[in-house]
Amino acid sequence: MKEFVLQMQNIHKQFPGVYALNGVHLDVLRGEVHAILGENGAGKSTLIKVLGAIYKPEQGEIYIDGEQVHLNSIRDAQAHGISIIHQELMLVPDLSIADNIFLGSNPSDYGFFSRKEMDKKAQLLLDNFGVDLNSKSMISSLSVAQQQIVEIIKAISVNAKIIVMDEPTSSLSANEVDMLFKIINRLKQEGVSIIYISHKLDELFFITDRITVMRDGKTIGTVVTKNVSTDQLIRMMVARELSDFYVRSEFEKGEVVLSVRNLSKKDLLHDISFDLFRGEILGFAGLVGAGRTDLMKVLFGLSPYDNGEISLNQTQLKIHSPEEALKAGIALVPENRKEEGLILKNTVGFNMTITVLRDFIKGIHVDKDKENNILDTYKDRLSISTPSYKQLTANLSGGNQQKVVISKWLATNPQVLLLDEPTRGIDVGAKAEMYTIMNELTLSGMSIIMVSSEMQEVIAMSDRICVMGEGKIKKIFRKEEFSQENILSYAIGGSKA
Amino acid sequence: AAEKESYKFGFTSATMNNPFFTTIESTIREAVEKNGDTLVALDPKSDIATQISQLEDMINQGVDLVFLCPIDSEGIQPALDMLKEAGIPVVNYDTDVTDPESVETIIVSNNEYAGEVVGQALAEKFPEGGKIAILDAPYAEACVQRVNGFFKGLGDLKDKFEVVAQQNGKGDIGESLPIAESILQANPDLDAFFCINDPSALGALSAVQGSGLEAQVAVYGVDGSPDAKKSIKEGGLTGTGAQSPVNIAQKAVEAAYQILNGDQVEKLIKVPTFLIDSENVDEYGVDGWQ
Amino acid sequence: MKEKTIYQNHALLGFIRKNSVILTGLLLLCGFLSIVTDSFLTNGNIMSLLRQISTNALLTLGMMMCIIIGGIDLGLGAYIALSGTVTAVMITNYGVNIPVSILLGLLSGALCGLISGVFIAYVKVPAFIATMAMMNVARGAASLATNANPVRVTIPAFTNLGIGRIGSIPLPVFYVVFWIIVMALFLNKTRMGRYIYAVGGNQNAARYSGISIKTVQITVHIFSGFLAAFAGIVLAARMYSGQPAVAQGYEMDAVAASVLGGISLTGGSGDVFSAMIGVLIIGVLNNGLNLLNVNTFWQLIAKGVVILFAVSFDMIRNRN
Amino acid sequence: MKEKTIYQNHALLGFIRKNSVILTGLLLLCGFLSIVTDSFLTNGNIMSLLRQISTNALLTLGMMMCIIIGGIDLGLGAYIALSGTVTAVMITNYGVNIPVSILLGLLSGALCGLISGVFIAYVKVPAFIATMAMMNVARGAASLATNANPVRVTIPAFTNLGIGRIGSIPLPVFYVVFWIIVMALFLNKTRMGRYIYAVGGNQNAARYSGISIKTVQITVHIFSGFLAAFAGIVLAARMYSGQPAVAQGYEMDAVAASVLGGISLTGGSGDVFSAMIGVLIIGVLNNGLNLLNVNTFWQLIAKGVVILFAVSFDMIRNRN
Ligand SMILES: Nc1ncnc2c1ncn2[C@@H]1O[C@H](COP(=O)(O)OP(=O)(O)OP(=O)(O)O)[C@@H](O)[C@H]1O
Ligand SMILES: Nc1ncnc2c1ncn2[C@@H]1O[C@H](COP(=O)(O)OP(=O)(O)OP(=O)(O)O)[C@@H](O)[C@H]1O
Ligand SMILES: [Mg+2]
Ligand SMILES: [Mg+2]
Repeated sequence: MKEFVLQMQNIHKQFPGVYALNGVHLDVLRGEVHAILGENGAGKSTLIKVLGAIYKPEQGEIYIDGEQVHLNSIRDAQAHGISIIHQELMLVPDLSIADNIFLGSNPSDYGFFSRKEMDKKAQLLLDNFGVDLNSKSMISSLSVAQQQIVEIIKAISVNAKIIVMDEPTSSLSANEVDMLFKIINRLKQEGVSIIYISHKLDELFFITDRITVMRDGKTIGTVVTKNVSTDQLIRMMVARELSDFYVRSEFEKGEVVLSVRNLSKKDLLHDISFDLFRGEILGFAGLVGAGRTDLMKVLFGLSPYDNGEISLNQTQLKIHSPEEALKAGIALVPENRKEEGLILKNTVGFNMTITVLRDFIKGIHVDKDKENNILDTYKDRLSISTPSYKQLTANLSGGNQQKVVISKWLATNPQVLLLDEPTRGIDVGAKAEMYTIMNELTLSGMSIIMVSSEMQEVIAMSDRICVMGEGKIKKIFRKEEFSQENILSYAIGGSKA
Repeated sequence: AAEKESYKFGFTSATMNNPFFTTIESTIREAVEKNGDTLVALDPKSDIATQISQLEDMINQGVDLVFLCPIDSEGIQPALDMLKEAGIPVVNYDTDVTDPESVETIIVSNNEYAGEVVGQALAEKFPEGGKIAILDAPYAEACVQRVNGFFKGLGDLKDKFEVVAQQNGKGDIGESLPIAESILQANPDLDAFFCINDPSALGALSAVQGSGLEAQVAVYGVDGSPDAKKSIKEGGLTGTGAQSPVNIAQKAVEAAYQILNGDQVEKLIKVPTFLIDSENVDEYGVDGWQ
Repeated sequence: MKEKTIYQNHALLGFIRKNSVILTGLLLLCGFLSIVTDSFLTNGNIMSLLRQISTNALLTLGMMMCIIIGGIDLGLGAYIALSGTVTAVMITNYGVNIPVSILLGLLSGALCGLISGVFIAYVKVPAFIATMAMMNVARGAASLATNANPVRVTIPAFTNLGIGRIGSIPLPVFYVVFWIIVMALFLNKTRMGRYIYAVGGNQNAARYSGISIKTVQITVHIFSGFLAAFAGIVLAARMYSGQPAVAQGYEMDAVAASVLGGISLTGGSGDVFSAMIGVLIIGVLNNGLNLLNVNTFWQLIAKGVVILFAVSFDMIRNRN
Repeated sequence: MKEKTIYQNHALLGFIRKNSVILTGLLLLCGFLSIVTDSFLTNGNIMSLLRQISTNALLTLGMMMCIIIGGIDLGLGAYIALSGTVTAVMITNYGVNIPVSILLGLLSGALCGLISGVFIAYVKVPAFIATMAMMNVARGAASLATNANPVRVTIPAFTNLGIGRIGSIPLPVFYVVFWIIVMALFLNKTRMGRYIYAVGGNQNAARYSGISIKTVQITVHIFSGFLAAFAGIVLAARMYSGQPAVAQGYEMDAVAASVLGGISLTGGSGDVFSAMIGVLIIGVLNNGLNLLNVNTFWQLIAKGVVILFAVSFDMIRNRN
C-alpha cells in the first residue's frame, strides 16, 4: 500500500553565497498530491530543478520506485517519468501551441513528423482541458494565463509518473483553477503522483494529500493535510507567529484623486469610468483576459487610448509614456516581473534605484549616502532578503524578486500606485507584509489600485471592487456588497451588466 | 555591321575606390560623350564574381563594346566567353587577360616595368645595397608584377639588398600606415620602402615621418598620382614608377572606335611607364594625372 | 487583431499577407525597372539575374538558419573562397578526380561550420565572434593554399557545373530550387527543424524540454558552412578557377536578405520563402541599378536607403 | 565565481579579478614579444603601438555603448572615412577654416549616428540593419564628395593634430585617454549611463521604469558616431588627407575588442577599462605579427585563432 514512487534524500545544493538546499528529504507516494510549502527562497524550485536534472546536487540520492537513479540529463529525468511545469514559463513564443506541447517528446519516426496528426492530438488535449484555444495558434499571441494552461497541458501530455507543478495557478483565475483541479484529480485516479508547489494555502487544503514544509533549504517536516491547520502550517514555515493576515485598516473617504471617464481603446477597453479616492484601495477583479492589465497600461502611459478622459486631482492628464506618468505621480507595479519588472542580469541595488536616479545623481555626481539610504529604506520596509545589493537579481528567489519590483516603483513615492497582481508568487509572510505596507501607504495618503485574481485578497483588502469583463467595468461594489458569489457572477456573466 | 546612331560602351575596372581607375573612367567618359555616345560604368569592388555578374548586366543592356580591366586574368574568362557569344568586342586595359584571343586589343601600362624603374632607381641610390621593406598586395595581379619588376630592376645588386619585411598593405593608405610603423620599429636601420602603389607609399611615408626617419628611409611607390607627385615635390616621397592612366584611356578610346569601324587594331599596345622623382616632377605637373 | 499561426489553411494567401509589404516593394521595383529599361524584362536578363542571385540565395538559406537559432555566421563569404580554392587546387595541382575534389571542397566548408559550431555550443563563444574568427582562418587558409593566386580549372566537366544550362535556364537556378525545397522540408517537417525554432525562440524552454542545444547549434553551423561551400564550388565553376579573394562581405548581403525577408535577428522565427523574397529584392536592386547605369557611389547610397526603408515599412506594418 | 557589480569597493582588485584571463593573455603576449623581438619593448615601438590603437580605441568606446544597449554600429568605419573627407574637402576645396571644418566633420559622424538612431528608436529597425545601411550611405557620400579621390591637406595646423607629440607621447594617445575618462564618467556616474545599462539589460523593464528608450538609443548612436568622426579626423590628420576608402571593416575590430574585453553581445553589461584591454590585445597582436614579419595569410589565421581562444578562455572562466 505505502509505495514510494519518489524519494529524495539528503539533497545538498549550493549557489554562490547561498546554501539553497541543505539536506532536503522528500518522499512522494504513488497517486498522491504532495505539496511543498515554504517561504520565498526556501529552496522549493531548486529542489524541483534537481529532480529535473537541471541542477546537479553536490550530494544526495534520488530513488524512483525504490531504485536509486542518477539523473545526468534532462532527458534522463524525462525517461524516468518526471515531468515539470516550471515556475517561470518555458514556452517558445514563435511556435504553435501544438509544437510547444510536443516539443520535447520523442516520436518514433525518422526525424520527420506529421503536422496534421500533431495538431489533432494537441487539439484533443486542449479540448479535454476545456479551454477554447486553437492548437495552431502561436504562443506569442496568448495571454500569460493561456500560456500557463499550455504549459500544464504540455506537462501532462507525456504520460509521466510524477508531475511537478511549480506555482501553476499564480496566473490563473478561478475558472481555470477549477479545471486544473479536476485534471489533477483525474491524474491521481490514474496513479500519477503530483508534486504541487503553491503559496495559496486554501488550494493546498483543497487538493493535496500531504504537505512537506521547507525552510531555509531544509525539510521541516511532512504532514497529512487533513490533520493540520493553517496556523500550524504557517508556524512550520516561518517559525514565528503571523497575526492579522488580511486586515484592511479603517478607511476614511478623502477627495477624488484619480478620475477616469469614458475611456475606450479599440477592441480592448470600452467606456471605462471610475473614481479613486485619496487613501483608498480600489480592487479590480475579473477573469483572465478581462482587460485589467490593459487598463493599467493605459493609465501608466504604456499604451495609447482612443477616447475618454483621465484626470488627477481635477486636472486633466495627457500621459504618453511611463516617464510622464511617474512625473505626474502614477506608478505601476507590472504583472510580469521577469519581463517587465526587472533587469535580471543587473544587481539588486541597480534595479531598486533605477526609477529614482534623479534623487541622487546630479550631473556626474553620485550621492552614495543618499543612494544607500534609499536602498536601506526599502530593503527594510519590504524585508528584501539578499546577501548584498550587488547580488544579481536573477539569483534571488521569485518572492524576493517581486519585492524588488515593488520597491523600485514605491521609491518614486507616487500619489496613485497601480498594483497588477502584486502578490503573485510571494509567500504568506511576504503577503502579510505586503498588506501591511498597503495599509501604511494608504494611511499616508497614497491611493492604490490593486488588480488581483485572488478572490480572498481582493475581498479582504479592497475598499471598493471594480469587476471587469470583456474590457468593460461590469459593476463597482461597495464594501458591504462584497461576496465571492456576487463578484464571480458579474465577472462571468457577460450580459448581466 | 549596320551603322548605329550612337554607341553604348561598357566600362569595368577593378575598383572605383582608386583614383587611377576613376581617372581612366572619366577620361574615357569625356571622350565618348563628346561623340554623343554613352558609357556604362560599374564598380565590382575588387570582387571577381561581381565583375562577371556586372558584365552580364552590360550584355543584357546591349552595350556595343566593353572596356575591361579584369580583377583576375583567369577568372574573367567566363565573362569573356559570354561577351564573345554575344558578339561584343572587348578592349582590355591595364591588366591583361590570360587568353588574348578573347579580346580585341590589350592596352597595358607595363606594370612590370613600372616596378623595374623603381628597382633601378633604388639600386642607383644605394649602390652598396641595404635593407628594404615591401608593402605588396598579393591578391592583385598587376601588383605582383610590379614586385617582380622591382626585383628585376635591382639587377646585379639584387643580392646586396635584404628584404627584411614583406607585408600586405592592401594598396591602402590606412592599412599601410600601421604596418609600416611596426616595420620601422622592428628595423630601425631600414633603408627603403617599396610600395606597390602610391596610396600605400603615402601610408609608409606618414609612418617614416612620424618616426622622424625621413632623412634615412627612402619611400617609393608606383602610379604617379597627383598626391604622390605633390609629395615628391615637397620632398616627401622619393619616387614613383609612374603610369599614365590618361594615356591608357586615350589609347583605349582610340582603339574602341577603330574596332567599331571595322578597322584593324594592334593586339598589344604598351603604354610606357617611367620614373618620376624630384628631378623631373615638374615636367608632369602636380594637379592631375599624366 | 493579429492572426498569428505558423501555417495556415490557405498557405499561399497567408504567405502573401505576411509578406505584403516586401512583395509590394518587389513588384514596384520590378514594375519600375520594366518601364524605364528595355532590358529588364528580357529573357536573357531574367536568366542572368537568377544566376546572379544564386550565390546569395544559397548563403541566405544557411544564414537564416543561423539567425533563427539566434546567431549569425560571418564566415560564409570566406567559406565560399575556401571551398572553391580547395576544389580547384585538388583538381589542378593534385590531379584528384572531380567528384572527390568537390567532396573535399564541401567538407572544407562543413568543417569550418563544425569548428565554429563547437566553439559556440561547447564554449559558449558568441556566434558573432566565433564565426568572425573562422572567417579570418578560412580566408587565410584559402590564401595559403594558393599563395593568393587564383587556381585555374578548365575541365568542362567541372566548369559546366557553373555555366551549364538546361534549356535556357542556368544550372545554378536548379541547385537553388533544390536547396530551397530541402531547407523548407528540413525546417518545417523534421524534428530538428522544430528544435531550431525552439532554440532560437527560448533557449531555456528548449533545454528544459530535453532538446540538446549543442546538437542543434552544431548541426545548423555545419549545414550553413556546407551550403556556403556548395555556393563556392558553383562559383568556382563559373569563374573557371578557385579565387582566394572572392566573396568578401557576401555574408552581409545574406543578413540583409534575411532581414528583408522578415527574419528577426533576435531569433526564433522566419521562413525560407520569405527569405528568398529578400534575396530577390537585393538581386533585382543590384541588377536594376546596373541596368540604369547609376553611378557607383550613388548605388551604395541607393542600396543603403532601399534596405533601410524596406525594413522600416515592414516594421511599421508589423506593429499595426 | 562571478561577481558582477557596477560599482565596487576595491575597484582595482575587482577589475583585475574580473579580467584575469584576458589580462594574463595580454601579459603573455607582451612577454613573448619582448623575448623574441628586440624592438617590442622599445619606447619608440610602444609609442607607435599606442598611436596605432588610438583609432580602434575610439571606435571601441562608441561600439561598446551600442553593444551595451543591445545593438551594434556597423557604420563606424564608414563614418571615419566620411568625417575625414568632409573635413579635408572643407579645408582644401572650400577654404573653410580648420576649426569649422573639423566641426563639420564631427557633425557628419554625429548626423549619421542620429539617423541610424532614429530608425532604430522610432521605426524599430534592428541596429544591425540600420547601421549597415548607414554604412553604405556614409561610404557612398564620402566617395561622392571626393569623386573617390583622396583629398590632400598639408596645413601643419591640421596635420599636427594627428602627428604631433607632447614629449615623446603622440597626441592621439592623449585624445584616447581623455575620451576614456569621459566615457567612464558617463557610463558610471550619470543617469544616462545607468539608463544605458538598463535598456540593454531589459528594454521592457527600462520602459516601465520611466526611461525613454528612444532617447537612450539615439544618444548612444549620436555619441558613437561622433567618436568615430573624431577618430576619422585624427586619422585624416595623420594621413595628410581625407581618404574615402579608408577604415573598411574597422568596426569589426571594435566588436572583437569589445568582446575580448568581456562585453556581452546580448547587452546590459560591460565596462570601459575592460574594453580597452581588448583594444590592447588586438593592437599588440597586429603590432607583434608585423614585428615578427609573419606572412600575411598566417597573420589572418593567427588573428582568428587568438581571438577565438582568448574569448573561449574568458567564457570558460566565467562559467566556473
Ligand atoms: N541560479 C541561482 N544562482 C544563485 N542563487 C540561486 C539560484 N537559483 C536560486 N538561488 C537561490 O537559492 C535559494 C532558493 O531559491 P528557490 O528559487 O529554490 O526558492 P523557492 O522556494 O522556489 O522560492 P519562491 O517561493 O520565491 O519561488 C534562494 O535564496 C535563491 O536566491
Ligand atoms: N499583446 C497582445 N496581443 C493580443 N492580444 C492581447 C495582447 N495583450 C492582451 N491581449 C488580449 O487582451 C485581452 C485583455 O487582456 P489583459 O491582459 O488586459 O487581461 P487581464 O484582465 O489583466 O487578465 P490577466 O489576468 O491575464 O492579466 C485578453 O483577451 C488578452 O488575450
Ligand atoms: Mg520558486
Ligand atoms: Mg493582467
